[in-house]
Amino acid sequence: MNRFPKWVIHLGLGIICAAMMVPFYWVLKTSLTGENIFAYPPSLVPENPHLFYYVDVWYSIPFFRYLVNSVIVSIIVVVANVVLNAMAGFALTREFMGKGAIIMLFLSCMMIPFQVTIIPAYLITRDIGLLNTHLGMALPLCSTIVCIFVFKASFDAIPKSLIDAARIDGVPDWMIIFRIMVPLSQSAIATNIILAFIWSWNNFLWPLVIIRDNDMQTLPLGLARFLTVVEDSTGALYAFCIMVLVPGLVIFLLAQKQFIAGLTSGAAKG
Amino acid sequence: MAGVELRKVAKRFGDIEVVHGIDLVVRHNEFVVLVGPSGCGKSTVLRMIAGLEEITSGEIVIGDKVINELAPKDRDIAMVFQDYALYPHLTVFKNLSFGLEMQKIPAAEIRERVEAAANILNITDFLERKPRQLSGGQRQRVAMGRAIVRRPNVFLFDEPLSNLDAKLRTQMRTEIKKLHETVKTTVIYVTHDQVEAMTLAERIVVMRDGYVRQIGSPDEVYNRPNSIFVAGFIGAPTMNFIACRLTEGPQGLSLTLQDGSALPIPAELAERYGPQKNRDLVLGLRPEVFHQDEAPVVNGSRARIAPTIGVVEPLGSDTLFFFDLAGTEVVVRMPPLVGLRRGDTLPLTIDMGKMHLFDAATEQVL
Amino acid sequence: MAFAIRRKRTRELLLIWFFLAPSLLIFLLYRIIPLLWNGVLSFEFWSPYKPAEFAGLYHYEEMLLYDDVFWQAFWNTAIFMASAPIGILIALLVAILVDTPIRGRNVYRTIVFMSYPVMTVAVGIIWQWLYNEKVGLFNYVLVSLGIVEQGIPFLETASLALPAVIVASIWQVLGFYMIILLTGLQNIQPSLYEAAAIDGANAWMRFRRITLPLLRPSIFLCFVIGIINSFTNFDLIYVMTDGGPSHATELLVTYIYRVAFKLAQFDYAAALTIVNFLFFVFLAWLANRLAGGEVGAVETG
Amino acid sequence: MNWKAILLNRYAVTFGTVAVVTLAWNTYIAMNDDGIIGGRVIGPQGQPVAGAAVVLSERTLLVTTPRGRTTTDADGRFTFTGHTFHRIWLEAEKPGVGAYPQTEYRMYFKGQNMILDEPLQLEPSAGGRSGKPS
Repeated sequence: MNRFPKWVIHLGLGIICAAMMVPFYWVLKTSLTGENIFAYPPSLVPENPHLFYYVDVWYSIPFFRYLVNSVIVSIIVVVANVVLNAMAGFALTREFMGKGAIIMLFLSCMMIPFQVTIIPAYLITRDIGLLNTHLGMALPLCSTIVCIFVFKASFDAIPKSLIDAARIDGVPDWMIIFRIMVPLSQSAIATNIILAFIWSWNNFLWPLVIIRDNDMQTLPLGLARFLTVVEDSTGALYAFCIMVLVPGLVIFLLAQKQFIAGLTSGAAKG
Repeated sequence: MAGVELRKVAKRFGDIEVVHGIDLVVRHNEFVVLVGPSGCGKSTVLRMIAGLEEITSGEIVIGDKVINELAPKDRDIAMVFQDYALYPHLTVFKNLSFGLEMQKIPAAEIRERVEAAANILNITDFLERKPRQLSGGQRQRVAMGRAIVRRPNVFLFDEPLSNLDAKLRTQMRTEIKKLHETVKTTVIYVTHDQVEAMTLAERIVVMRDGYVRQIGSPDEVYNRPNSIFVAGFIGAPTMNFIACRLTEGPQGLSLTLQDGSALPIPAELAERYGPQKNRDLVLGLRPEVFHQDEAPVVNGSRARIAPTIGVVEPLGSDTLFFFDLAGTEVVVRMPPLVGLRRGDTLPLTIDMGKMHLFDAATEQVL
Repeated sequence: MAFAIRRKRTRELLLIWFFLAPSLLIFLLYRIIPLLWNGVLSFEFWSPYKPAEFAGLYHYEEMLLYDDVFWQAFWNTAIFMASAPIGILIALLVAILVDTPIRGRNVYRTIVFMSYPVMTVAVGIIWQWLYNEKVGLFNYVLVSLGIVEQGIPFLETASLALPAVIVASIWQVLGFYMIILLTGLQNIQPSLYEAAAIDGANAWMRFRRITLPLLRPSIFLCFVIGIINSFTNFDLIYVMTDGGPSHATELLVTYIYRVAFKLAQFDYAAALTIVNFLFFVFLAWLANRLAGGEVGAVETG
Repeated sequence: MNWKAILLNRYAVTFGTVAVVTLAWNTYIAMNDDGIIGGRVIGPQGQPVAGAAVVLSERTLLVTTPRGRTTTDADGRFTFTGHTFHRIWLEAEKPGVGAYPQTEYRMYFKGQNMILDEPLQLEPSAGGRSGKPS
């Protein structure tokens, strides 16, 4: 529909992409710069680039500990998400009394932003003794309504005759789930894995509320705390930023297709 | 060695009974086609035989066992689905071997059986492909292959050709017939297409609204339909139905149409239809019992009419002419006639010996 | 036999509820009970150390009549929301450009989208550095071009802090808007454009009469996301300004956090939360209304 | 799916590379983390200085703490062993000859073995205490 010449489009997109990339570049540059980073004027390319800020971050805070915490929480969240959402999604493909009510309940839960529930959620978590634990951090994220509907849609799309064929082939009912349903829902599973990973990896407010113990901090908490503790080492702070961003970005770039598919299907669901 | 027997088999979904106590005996190695309009319960019957639907009442016997409570896999059946139901995530080979693996059959034997089936169906070249890389006809073959490898006693086909285009459908029809001759087993085949039923079946079961309306060989069902429904359902173009009354005149019995014109009844049928005098009847005439005036009529007496042609549909080998006969639109099948068009007069002879006469109230044949 | 069928059905029902139970439990525990609890809490005097006492509308009165910070946070949240159209407009432009069949559009798409999955805390830190008074990129550019004499302390100036944070927020969510709009664009049948071209519509007419109306659900969806975003943009504010200077960037959500977890006034924070929630529901309802029920009205199928 | 396809899968490649690099890096660390720091101290004219005191301090983001002290041998050589730091300051001094100011040396991991190519050159002026970033 556009009649713009190609170079105009390329120029426009080039400018926008540059604007989108500049912050990333600026941080990367700062994290590598050897000279005094408060020197004026700031240079556009890193001078005397070195990696020592990364080494500083690694040793000056328990980076590895934070990384492990983040990874543990993310693994709990991802596994729980896939299993629980698939189960709930499967249940919603069946007919039963109160199905409509359950769906309404799920949809209205989507209307309750997590931020709104944070105080009682904190009190509840305290009462069941999960403050300062990985499970406590992971639990609220363990099932997500959007992904339940992604699974439901995916299961609904499997032709009923395929299940019949499997029954004639002699597959026991419980194995139909693993032999037929799961392999055919791979994209829903991938979507769920990626969304759950990004959500839990980036989660900040909830851990901030329930984690007091230094040993239990996750990377975003560590990052935010690093900001306040270490005033004079900007280079290390930005090295920290890069170290935190890389895993998320790598996962995103690897699984871009499923990620975007998941977001749009989730978004289309409200 | 296994026939299938249905004894008073019924199915209800909640309060609605969709199959009403059907009795049917399918002999060993017989090819039986269940045919009927959609919603007549034919697929439900098939799925009950397969064990995919619970049987509400009655019994189904395969061989000499009542299999009501058996799981599908223990019934010694195989089924080909309308949409093929191939596992999209498995290769053709795996699709074929899946059921055998479930039965814990040794790998060597699985390979042998799959290759044998692939040979019969000419799909050896596609064994490593995924279903989505196949054409419709190839998928159809794989679906049949999956049934063949199981070496079942009974094959169940659920409208297997309805997703194919017309040409392929004809071709696959022939292949299914050949297959039945190669792999001798009992076959129960469901379709809504009467042509498929006529060409494939040794016996046809015509169903409607959850009841069996007629069971018989294709010849019987076509030439001796027991009701207006069966007569109208089998055969294309469909049989012409004309409301009439049986009256006795000076020349003997004749059928008086609504416009007062009369068609004579052949002498040899007079005795059979005699008792029906002065009742509302329906005359059934197949399109091919009309002949051009000069054409020889082999048996029975003739009736002559000379209608004005309405719509003309040339089919190549034949031409269909539509015209009005006593207020009813009638179609006749003729050899291609040159030069006749809308508005022309077409003098016809009706071979009244091949007529069907039905009771207008009960719609049963007389 | 009927007995056997019924038993099978019972087993299936049990399985269904067993499958639903964990998810339901989580939502009950972390969505529904908290919401109700908040409602109760907001009418009480309560702290972790004292037994609860009925307070009536005390907290609401306090908030609506006397709490200037609440009103500031409220208006900041509203401004944050009102900024959504800017991002959507840019995203629409990008989406249209990316939707053209040019080489490398997938690369462009990826780059524009890349800011979305990035950790918001890191986004805050990155932008804080860009806004730095002395060596931030913005001030460097401004000074080099001679627009200003000296670097501007964006995040320390009351009037500039909120816009500065909003820019960072738009930067992060832009790619998400773009993907939604792009999906919307790609769902428009090309034959519609061809039909319009045959009818003699020029490019602009086609955009106005076909693209925009058909894109309306996607655009409204972006608005809804923008609204949700302005309610949930805690991480960014917390890192960049912590609500400062003097509450210039305080949002309702940061204020709730501060009142609850810094000042330990859980009861008052609960009242804030309820007001926040009602505001949110009202806006969601409004957006749904304006969109003619096309957004958020999720089919149950 | 066959093995080749699994091996060439982009996830497998990415995570495999990360695993291999991590393993290689840790192996390298294990082989080079004896905490040996060696170097020479020379005088203003470039001559080896014997008996100069060399002080090693640990530097963190916040503080600097002296951690070791040694003297050079006849060739002006000195060696520290068993250090467990990744960011150190070295200073050297010999009364009468001069001082080498506190200078930062950085390593890629704690206890990395490091043989200094550049000798520490003492300057006659009484050394300043400010460390200069390297």
